[in-house]
Amino acid sequence: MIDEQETAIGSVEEAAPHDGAPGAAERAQGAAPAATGEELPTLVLTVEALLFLSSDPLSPGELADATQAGEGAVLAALAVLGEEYAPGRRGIRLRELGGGWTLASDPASEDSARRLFSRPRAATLSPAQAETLAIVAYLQPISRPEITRIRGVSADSASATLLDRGLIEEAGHSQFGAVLYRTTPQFLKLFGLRSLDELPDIARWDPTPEEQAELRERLLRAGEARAS
Amino acid sequence: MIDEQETAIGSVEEAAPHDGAPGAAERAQGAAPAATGEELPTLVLTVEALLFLSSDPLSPGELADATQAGEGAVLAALAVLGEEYAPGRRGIRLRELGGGWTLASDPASEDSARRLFSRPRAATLSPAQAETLAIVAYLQPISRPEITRIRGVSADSASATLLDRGLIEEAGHSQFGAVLYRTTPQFLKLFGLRSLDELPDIARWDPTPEEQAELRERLLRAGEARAS
Amino acid sequence: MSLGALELDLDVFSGPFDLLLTLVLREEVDLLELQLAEVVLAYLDHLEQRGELDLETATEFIVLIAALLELKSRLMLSSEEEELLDIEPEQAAEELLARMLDARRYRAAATHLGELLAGEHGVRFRSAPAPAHLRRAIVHAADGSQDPEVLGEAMGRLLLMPPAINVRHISALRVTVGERLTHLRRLLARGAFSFDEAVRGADRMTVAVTLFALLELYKRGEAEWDQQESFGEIAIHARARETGASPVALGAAAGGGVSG
Repeated sequence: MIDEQETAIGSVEEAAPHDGAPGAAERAQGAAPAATGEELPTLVLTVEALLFLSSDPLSPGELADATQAGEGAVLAALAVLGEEYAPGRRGIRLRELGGGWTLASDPASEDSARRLFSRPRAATLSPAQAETLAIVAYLQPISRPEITRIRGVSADSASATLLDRGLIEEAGHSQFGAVLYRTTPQFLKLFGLRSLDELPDIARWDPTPEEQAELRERLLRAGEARAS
Repeated sequence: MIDEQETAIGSVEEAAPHDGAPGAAERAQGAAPAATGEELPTLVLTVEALLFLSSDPLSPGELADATQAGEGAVLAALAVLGEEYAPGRRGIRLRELGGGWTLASDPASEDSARRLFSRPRAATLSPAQAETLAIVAYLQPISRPEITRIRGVSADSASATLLDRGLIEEAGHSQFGAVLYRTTPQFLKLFGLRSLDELPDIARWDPTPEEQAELRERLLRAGEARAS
Repeated sequence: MSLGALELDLDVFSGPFDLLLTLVLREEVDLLELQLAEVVLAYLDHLEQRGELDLETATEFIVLIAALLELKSRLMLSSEEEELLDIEPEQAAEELLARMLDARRYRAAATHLGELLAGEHGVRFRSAPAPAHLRRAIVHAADGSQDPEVLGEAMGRLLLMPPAINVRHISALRVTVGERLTHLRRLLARGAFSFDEAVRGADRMTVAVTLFALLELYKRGEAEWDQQESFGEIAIHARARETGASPVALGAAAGGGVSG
């Protein structure tokens, strides 16, 4: 597969020098200037090309370094692209994910994409995996024993799967030598998050004081029953 | 190649009438002066998304199967895209290669792309990637099912990343039809090895050196024990 | 017949029993949702259809289903139940409450993540190798940047046999009086010893079986013992056959010597 790709790109390279004239001709002959609309500034085109080439989201800083433009200019270019790729306008969308910008397919094409690529998109998470991921996302960096303590069940196989799927990664060791985990940029990307700050406050899922009081009452009664 | 492209577009013009509404709508839009706000027909958006997602060129037949549209309609959609991606209009180009269509970055962005890709990246391998790469390096050629058996967990995402990073590549098929993997010359360079013979001797990390069984067999045994 | 032939059709799972076990151990099937009684019934049906009872398979089934039951009961209680028994009810309740709140929060957060992921359904990213001519530049920049030792280490990790799943407390049923007899005789051959030494590190079932074995040795006249006070140490020594003296008297004498 790689070989084909290389050959293909090789031939493109060779063809490239000839491109100039026909391209211009095409532009002149092809669509009337009005339809083409304004030409996009070079920086916008370059940023678009870089986003297309990179499989990871690119930060404005990275784009600025690569294009040797200022970050302000890059942000302006991204804004122009944002309009070009406004939802519904193209089959591709511009998304801000995981601390950078990336191109992604419009979900409207999913049925066709599934027919074309036999490999399904990332599978859903099992409850154990989702719970483990939630604990890592909120408490990172966190060690496996800690995850186990919170879940009350071993998180070994769930964390192994999450590691394998690139949603979490190792982040050094705790003072007791246990491996620590954190979420990856891939996690943000797949879950449509710009950054971890977009996760809602965990307190949002706290039970009401009344519920807590009732729970405590029930537990106390159970405890006394057992102690007696 | 450009000629071919033009031919294709020409034939699309012919095909367009069969296409009915979308083609007509498109032409009507083409006449509209404003560049912004024009809506491309759904089929064009879907074809664009598929071309974006695929790393290999797609033939009109493949696109027609995936979108469940007629080949004429697909050719018309490609023609519209050909205009959208006319040289100089975008940072991405639509190219016809070996009977298929593919999106590629505009050569004008090459210098920036080079800077982007040569930036020092946090290139460390995740444990899953290191394991998968080690298995391929020591046992090549080896099939994905076998890698999975040795690891005891799926190696799909890890091997996809390694393929993506050009560290491993496909090397034909096993007698059972599974894709085989081997390491690439790039792998050797990245690890500073002159040949595979220079891979470190496993004896240093071998937990049970007294055992005499073949490496592959022992890995499979340990993997199965892990998975069970 | 092996357990692999046992096909299940349950609410949460349908397929072979072996696979169910694997999925449970990998947490892909939630044990809490699994009605183990259904599994047992399916097994009994299976036996009935077969019309024969293979003892070995039946034993295997009982051990496995017992392990599942125990696992499930632990899930339903709390993993550190023993600790909780030692503290005051109020404290235990607070501790449990804190844990339940935590578990509840993260379960809700997990649901939220599930929704986020579902919301991204159909969003795909392009994943293609960088074009060859660009890749060449990358390779050059990164030449020799990776340490091959990483690969050796990874192989070492993969060669490591995982510890066997610990079902010692369940398979303890397999400890036989015969085995414990052999064990005690071996100790006796070396001289006097205490019961604690004979069962050091053993589980409760083994301790019980060892006690039976000791009674058996006494009955056969091979050993005798002495215990100074209830719950005190039990000193065991070989019976001096030739003398035929009263076991109690001899025991008391020897006990003094051993108790140090």
